[in-house]
Amino acid sequence: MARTDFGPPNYKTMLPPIITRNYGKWLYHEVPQPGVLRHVSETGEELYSVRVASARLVSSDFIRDISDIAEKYCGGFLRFTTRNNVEFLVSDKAKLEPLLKELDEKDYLVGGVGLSISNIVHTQGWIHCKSAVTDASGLTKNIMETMVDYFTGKKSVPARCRIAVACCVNMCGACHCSDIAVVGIHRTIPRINHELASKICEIPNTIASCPTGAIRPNPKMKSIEINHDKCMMCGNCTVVCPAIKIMDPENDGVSIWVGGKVSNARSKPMFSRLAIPFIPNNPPFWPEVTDAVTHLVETWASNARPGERMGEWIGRIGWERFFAITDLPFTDKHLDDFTHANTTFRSTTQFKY
Amino acid sequence: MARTDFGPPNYKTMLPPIITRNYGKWLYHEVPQPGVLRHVSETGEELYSVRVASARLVSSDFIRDISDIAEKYCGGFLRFTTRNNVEFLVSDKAKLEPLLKELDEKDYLVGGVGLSISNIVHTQGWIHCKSAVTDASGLTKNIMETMVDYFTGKKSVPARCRIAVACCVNMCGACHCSDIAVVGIHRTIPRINHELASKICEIPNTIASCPTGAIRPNPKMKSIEINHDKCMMCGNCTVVCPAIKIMDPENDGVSIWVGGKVSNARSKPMFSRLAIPFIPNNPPFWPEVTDAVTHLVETWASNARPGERMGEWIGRIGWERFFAITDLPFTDKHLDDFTHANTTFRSTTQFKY
Amino acid sequence: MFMDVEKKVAATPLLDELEKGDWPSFVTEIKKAAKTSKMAQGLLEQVEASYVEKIGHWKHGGIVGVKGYGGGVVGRYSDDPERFPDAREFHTMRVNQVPGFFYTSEKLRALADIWDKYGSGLYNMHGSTGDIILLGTTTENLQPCFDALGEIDFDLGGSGGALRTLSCCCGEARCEKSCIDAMDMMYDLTMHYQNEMHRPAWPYKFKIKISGCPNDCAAASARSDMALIGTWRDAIQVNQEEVRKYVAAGMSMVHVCRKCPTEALDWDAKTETLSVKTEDCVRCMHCINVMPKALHIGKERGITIQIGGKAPVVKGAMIGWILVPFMKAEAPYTEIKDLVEKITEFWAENGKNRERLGELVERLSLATFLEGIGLKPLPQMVSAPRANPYIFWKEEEVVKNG
Amino acid sequence: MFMDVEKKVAATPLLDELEKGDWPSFVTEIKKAAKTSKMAQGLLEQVEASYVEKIGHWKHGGIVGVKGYGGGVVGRYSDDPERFPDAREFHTMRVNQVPGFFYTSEKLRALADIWDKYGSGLYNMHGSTGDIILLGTTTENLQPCFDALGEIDFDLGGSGGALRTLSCCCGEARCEKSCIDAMDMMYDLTMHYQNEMHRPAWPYKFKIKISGCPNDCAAASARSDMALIGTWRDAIQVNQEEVRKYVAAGMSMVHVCRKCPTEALDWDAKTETLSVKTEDCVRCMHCINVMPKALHIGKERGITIQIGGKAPVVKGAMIGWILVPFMKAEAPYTEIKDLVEKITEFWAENGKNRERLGELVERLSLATFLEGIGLKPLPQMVSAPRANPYIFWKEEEVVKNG
Ligand code: SRM
Ligand code: SRM
Ligand code: SRM
Ligand code: SRM
Ligand code: SF4
Ligand code: SF4
Ligand code: SF4
Ligand code: SF4
Ligand code: SF4
Ligand code: SF4
Ligand code: SF4
Ligand code: SF4
Repeated sequence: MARTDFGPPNYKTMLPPIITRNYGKWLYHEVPQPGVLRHVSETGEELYSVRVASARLVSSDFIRDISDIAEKYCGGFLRFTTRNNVEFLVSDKAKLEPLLKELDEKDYLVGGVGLSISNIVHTQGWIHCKSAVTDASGLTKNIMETMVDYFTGKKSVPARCRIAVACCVNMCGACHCSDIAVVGIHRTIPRINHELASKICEIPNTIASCPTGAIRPNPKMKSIEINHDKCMMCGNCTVVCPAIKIMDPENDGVSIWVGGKVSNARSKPMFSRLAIPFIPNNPPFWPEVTDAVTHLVETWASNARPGERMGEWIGRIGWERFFAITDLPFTDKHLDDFTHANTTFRSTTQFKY
Repeated sequence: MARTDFGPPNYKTMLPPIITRNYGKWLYHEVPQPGVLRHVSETGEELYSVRVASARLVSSDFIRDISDIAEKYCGGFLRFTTRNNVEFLVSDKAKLEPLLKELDEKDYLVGGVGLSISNIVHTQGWIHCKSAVTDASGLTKNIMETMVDYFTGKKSVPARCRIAVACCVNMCGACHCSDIAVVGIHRTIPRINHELASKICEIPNTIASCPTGAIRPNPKMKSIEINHDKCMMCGNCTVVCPAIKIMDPENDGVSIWVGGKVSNARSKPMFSRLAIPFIPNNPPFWPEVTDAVTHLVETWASNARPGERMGEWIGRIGWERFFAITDLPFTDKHLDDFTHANTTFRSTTQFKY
Repeated sequence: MFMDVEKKVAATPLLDELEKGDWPSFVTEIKKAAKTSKMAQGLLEQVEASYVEKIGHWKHGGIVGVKGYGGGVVGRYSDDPERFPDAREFHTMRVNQVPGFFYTSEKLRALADIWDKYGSGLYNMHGSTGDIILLGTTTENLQPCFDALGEIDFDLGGSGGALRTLSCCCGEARCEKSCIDAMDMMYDLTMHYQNEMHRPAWPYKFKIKISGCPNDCAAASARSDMALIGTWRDAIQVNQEEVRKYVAAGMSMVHVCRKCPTEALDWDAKTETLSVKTEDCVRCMHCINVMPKALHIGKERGITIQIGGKAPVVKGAMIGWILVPFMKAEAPYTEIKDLVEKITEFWAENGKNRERLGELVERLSLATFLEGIGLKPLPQMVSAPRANPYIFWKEEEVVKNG
Repeated sequence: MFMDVEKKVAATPLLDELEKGDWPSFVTEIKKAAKTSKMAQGLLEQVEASYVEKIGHWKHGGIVGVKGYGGGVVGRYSDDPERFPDAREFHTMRVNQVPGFFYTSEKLRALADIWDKYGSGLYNMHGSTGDIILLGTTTENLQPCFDALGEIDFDLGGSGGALRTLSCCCGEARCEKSCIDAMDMMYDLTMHYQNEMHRPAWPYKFKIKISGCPNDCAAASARSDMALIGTWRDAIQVNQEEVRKYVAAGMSMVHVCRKCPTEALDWDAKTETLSVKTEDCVRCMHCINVMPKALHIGKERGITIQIGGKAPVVKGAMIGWILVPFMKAEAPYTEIKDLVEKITEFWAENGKNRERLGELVERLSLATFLEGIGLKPLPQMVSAPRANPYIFWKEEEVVKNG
């Protein structure tokens, strides 16, 4: 029987010698040019990391191509980042320029370091997920296309801006703490195939799966029914009962959320909050989405103070000002009605007109 | 049949002429000396208000005595404040000193103005409420006895400090937004007189009255029973069913809450939060309570910045530091477990050791 | 008669301790009343017992009241009438206070004479809601006492599932910061809603409180289902001369400006001028509070309306949140009254028994409530938009599908 | 064979649009794979259909997997196999990535060779949890593919009600800010918990992520039931010389200091020295971030442990909160493992089906949870104590009474 439980390759065998030598000894770093990091060790050695964009969804050809490059300039050593970029690890400074040259020739985009807009953390979408309300890869490609200059450093931003895309409210990308999050949502309640349900639906489980108690039995049809007023279109029931379908091309689409962050730098981590409740799916370009994201980035970039992330900027000026400056409509959808809703109500006379 | 629905006396007939003349024309005020306010009008006229302490629970003798004084120095005009102090309204500056002299002779306490600790907003207690877990008047008398110098201005404070006392969690004094709140609480679940309950308890109503669903029917006894683990000792059920008693002299007592405020000045209004979960009832002096309040006031007064109220001070230094400086034990009781509990959890790595 | 009463006074060693000290003593007050009032005596004895036994001795009253009213009186009976015969019945009458708590000595004396005749001679000046609490009388004395009070123009306040007695700060009568005529507003609304106050017809209590400015000296936002708070819409009035005087007198403008919650304040040390960015000012009052001679509220005045404030029972305390950012507020306050009616109607229709307005809105959602009373959502109503993706969509908002 | 495949490629006009532009194109990647992989082709065709119809075409897979494992594979089937025969089966294998995402070209090539043989030749580098996602293979290829992967030391990660694949930032390997050996910690824990990862036995998924410092480059606190974040306990190391250089270079110390969340930073312009009040520093990283050459993390290092982080489903998203303010963290990380065991045992015992740790704690109360795992309450665990008066008291805490 095959080998099991042996775990991943030992990272120690995957590190370039310069890192092995300076492991835990790094003193500081600089960003000599966009997309390039220079880490200096207490031993005096220096490591250059060159970050390039990736589609995340890649082919064996891509894997082999970056391997070729790594072998040519980095002794075969490279890494990926937590935002799915590739980093070439250059220990021989002499090889830095040639590497950058080849990357440029091969149309790799170098950037995403420091004050820039890096790659989008995204999810499966229509590529592979049964729950996908939209396509994460397509949205990511289109949005980053408009952000290329912010990635490469041609255009600058006041602080990091982390963009995430999730194809449903499960938020596999963990959008819930991103500066800008694009999330696929449903707007219609699930439809039940009573015929099928009467055969296969485990009614008690299905009823239990609903967080809002919107599902009740329909004895006549030996099936269930959903109370529209209570259904928050979370799709949870569809995971439990195959006779329930929620996909609805005409009404499904995406929502846009802003102001979240994960880091503890300066301010505490924050949740992303609703900016735009709904934009229809409009493949292949999703122009309304890319326009909205561009608008948000530009408004933030031109109004925030240096070092102020989206949520910190909004925190300083206030949400009422945010909606005014961005000229986004504030609707009933923006009013929280979930568990901790009343902690979001404005319990003070302090506000801006 | 008697006159009805005629409402309170018209305030216009209750105002001293100087106020009628300068109504809505006041320009600014000063505090020439502790307990005295000097309001200056755009007409140039000035009104002196002299604030004196009151027990709030007063007799006809008291009413007549302050009336005598008002007639002697204020043309018979006086008012009460929203914190139950009395204010003598002096329009003739010449009468200010003599008034203060007489008040002093009659042992009235002049103060409570500006940066001071004013009267305690309190409730009925054993004097008149069926729900009283402690005595509000007694606690108020004892606490203010230790605060007299802060009231009269002999000792100064960095900012206003609003103290409130409520004899049960109904919090009639609206303690929930006070710098320091003393609140009567139960620590044992209600006891049921099954005998009586079987006769008079409207079981469905009683069950419905419990916010935590801790009450279930006890068919055998035609009565109800209470699930200890679910009961939060709110006493709500005792209002609905007379067969349920929650009073428990040995275990009832008071809790102390800090850091609330109502005003929108500088910071937003804040809730008072738990500092000391329990102190036994110890009449007539409640020494443990007065010591605790004194300790809180002194610690705040000696650590806060000028203009910083209790909650603003704690907000700046952090609750972990507050418990360290005050040397108060932090217990499981301090951890929120009510509806919005998880909004109080520390979702950041930022904290002080 | 006097002597006769004296004799009967039982010993109250514990309470006697509380006659000592500088702070005015409620015990002394009760004793003063007890000199001529059996009921006050009875109270003294029962409270002494409570101090000894650490337990109250009141039980809930049956419904008592006066003709034509459904409230205004809180019934109280001793739980041990044999032991405390004089406290057997001890009802309180909630008498609607004068707006702003202003009185003439004459009025107060007249009140005292009536209360000595029909009651214990004990008062709360005032109750937490604002009423004059006449503390302790018998069922039979309620009506004659009420009739006598009527003679001197004192009516009852609210209790039960009714509009409760309003209260307000002294407002324009004695405060330079008042943006509204708080006392007149309270008086006008009180007169307008006499029926709602005296005949409980709502799911639970409904409280309205009025403060002249965001300092909220009536603690309205924490204690009322509907708080009317004075505010303004234009610029703070600045007298630079007076500002300089404060600085000259040693006030640190750095500290003053640092406390502005929105960095709207800036002090230019060179030109010695204080600038206030009006569009950033959230009218917190701080700068006006510390420099009353130099800074003054704006000229275009009105109110901010907060709803939902309440104590903890039973879903947790709430601080009122903004329903209307700004509304003009001049007599006869028609716009305010229309809103009160819309809100109370919605609440009366949808509220469960003993459900306060704030709890109702929390249960049904703010969006539903706004739709119900016909107001549109504004970012000023919330501190932040939703963070969860569970948006409700109505059928009419989407394309119909099979 | 190659030609043969080519011919079959159906037209994909919509997707073709996404080959244009500067940003790397996933479509181009799929097409590259499609040159030699029927499955990749099938995917291309099905996704084109999704673009046209605005709807996905996958249905939930039955349980598929490899011998001896309960997870690591996500089963996927086309919902229209007739139309998309080559996408009929399209399971993904979650392959445990190398800690820190470091690879040699050799390793990657070996991986590619195997995946070209057994799968679509498509990958996610990497999945959101951290795995290498091998995107698309058939049920029959799962086992041989797994066996082949074993030959080059690649094991599967987690899925289902199990410990999920860990992930971490590059830590000490490539970062001066790392307070811990994040990669070693991930590797050690991963090896230690192989069984928990490969054989789902818990109510739901359990995620552990590790970041070397509070910048949290692994986004651990937002995405893991248990986040291990490097921190320190002593003073920030300051090199005043380097600070002056930053100032000389034009950095505004006023702005730097203003952004310190606790006013722990102070710049004395006269003496040109930066002071850090250690007792007030909450280690937010800000000052270190902006002056990496001058400021350095403290020397007494360890971790802060946050629990409860998760996405919205279904009780709402949570950001992990502090369970352990500070814990030393040296190999073999025994203290951490003990805690993981205590927590997962408590959760396995008390958690409902599909209830994440954070939701469990919310349901049972933090106090109950702490008692269950034997930790005592600390003010560092909360941002503020309770504001409601509904304190629970245990029978043993009070005097027994009738
Ligand atoms: C390479 C990477 C870690 C890894 O193991 O892969 C990384 C590496 C570094 N991060 Fe990061 N961060 C990386 C993801 C993150 C994430 C996670 C994410 O984006 O999903 C965060 C949290 C994001 C958030 O807060 O929402 C993150 C928040 C930070 C911060 C705090 C940013 C802030 O101001 O809030 C710093 C400090 C700074 O920027 O000065 C930081 C600083 C750094 C430094 C400068 C640390 C150092 O001294 O080396 C590293 C240089 C990279 C750079 O400048 O972009 N890193 N960093 C990740 C690169 C992702 C990418 O390709 O863009
Ligand atoms: C007389 C009274 C109103 C009334 O109609 O009765 C009143 C009157 C004034 N208040 Fe007040 N406040 C009065 C209760 C309140 C309350 C309500 C309460 O305490 O229950 C509050 C809200 C308390 C809270 O925030 O928890 C209150 C919060 C303020 C504030 C904001 C304080 C702060 O810094 O947060 C100011 C501004 C200031 O102090 O400079 C203020 C300022 C004032 C000024 C200075 C306004 C003025 O220009 O005249 C008045 C002078 C009185 C003084 O200095 O004490 N008044 N003031 C109340 C006196 C109560 C007492 O006997 O002590
Ligand atoms: C007399 C007074 C306390 C005082 O000593 O001043 C009082 C006394 C009682 N309150 Fe109150 N409340 C009084 C002001 C308040 C306030 C403050 C306010 O109105 O500004 C509050 C907090 C604000 C609020 O309404 O939320 C208050 C919140 C409560 C509550 C909790 C309501 C809630 O929704 O949280 C109850 C419980 C209930 O209604 O069953 C309550 C119930 C009661 C009862 C009726 C309890 C009972 O059933 O016996 C008390 C009658 C005592 C008695 O025998 O007179 N009382 N009560 C106050 C009324 C005097 C007046 O009319 O001026
Ligand atoms: C592949 C991946 C997205 C990606 O493109 O990278 C993914 C894909 C799925 N996630 Fe996820 N999740 C992935 C990382 C995450 C993350 C991020 C993380 O782990 O750091 C989250 C947010 C953090 C968290 O766990 O809360 C995440 C939160 C969810 C949830 C919501 C869980 C919750 O408690 O809120 C679900 C719903 C569920 O579990 O039923 C979910 C369910 C799913 C399912 C299994 C839905 C389903 O039943 O089909 C998706 C399978 C898609 C497929 O066919 O492969 N996935 N999922 C990620 C795993 C790759 C990997 O192993 O590296
Ligand atoms: S976000 Fe939703 S649709 Fe997208 S991969 Fe995760 S579960 Fe699937
Ligand atoms: S979609 Fe969600 S809310 Fe609606 S019925 Fe299904 S589980 Fe319930
Ligand atoms: S706080 Fe409680 S006990 Fe005190 S008066 Fe109000 S209801 Fe009665
Ligand atoms: S005291 Fe409160 S929680 Fe306990 S049973 Fe009665 S109503 Fe329920
Ligand atoms: S609330 Fe404002 S207007 Fe009313 S008394 Fe207080 S400061 Fe003056
Ligand atoms: S009123 Fe408050 S917000 Fe407005 S300028 Fe003054 S301090 Fe700033
Ligand atoms: S989390 Fe900290 S240690 Fe890890 S990479 Fe980011 S900055 Fe460096
Ligand atoms: S690390 Fe953050 S909290 Fe500590 S001194 Fe620097 S800026 Fe201040």
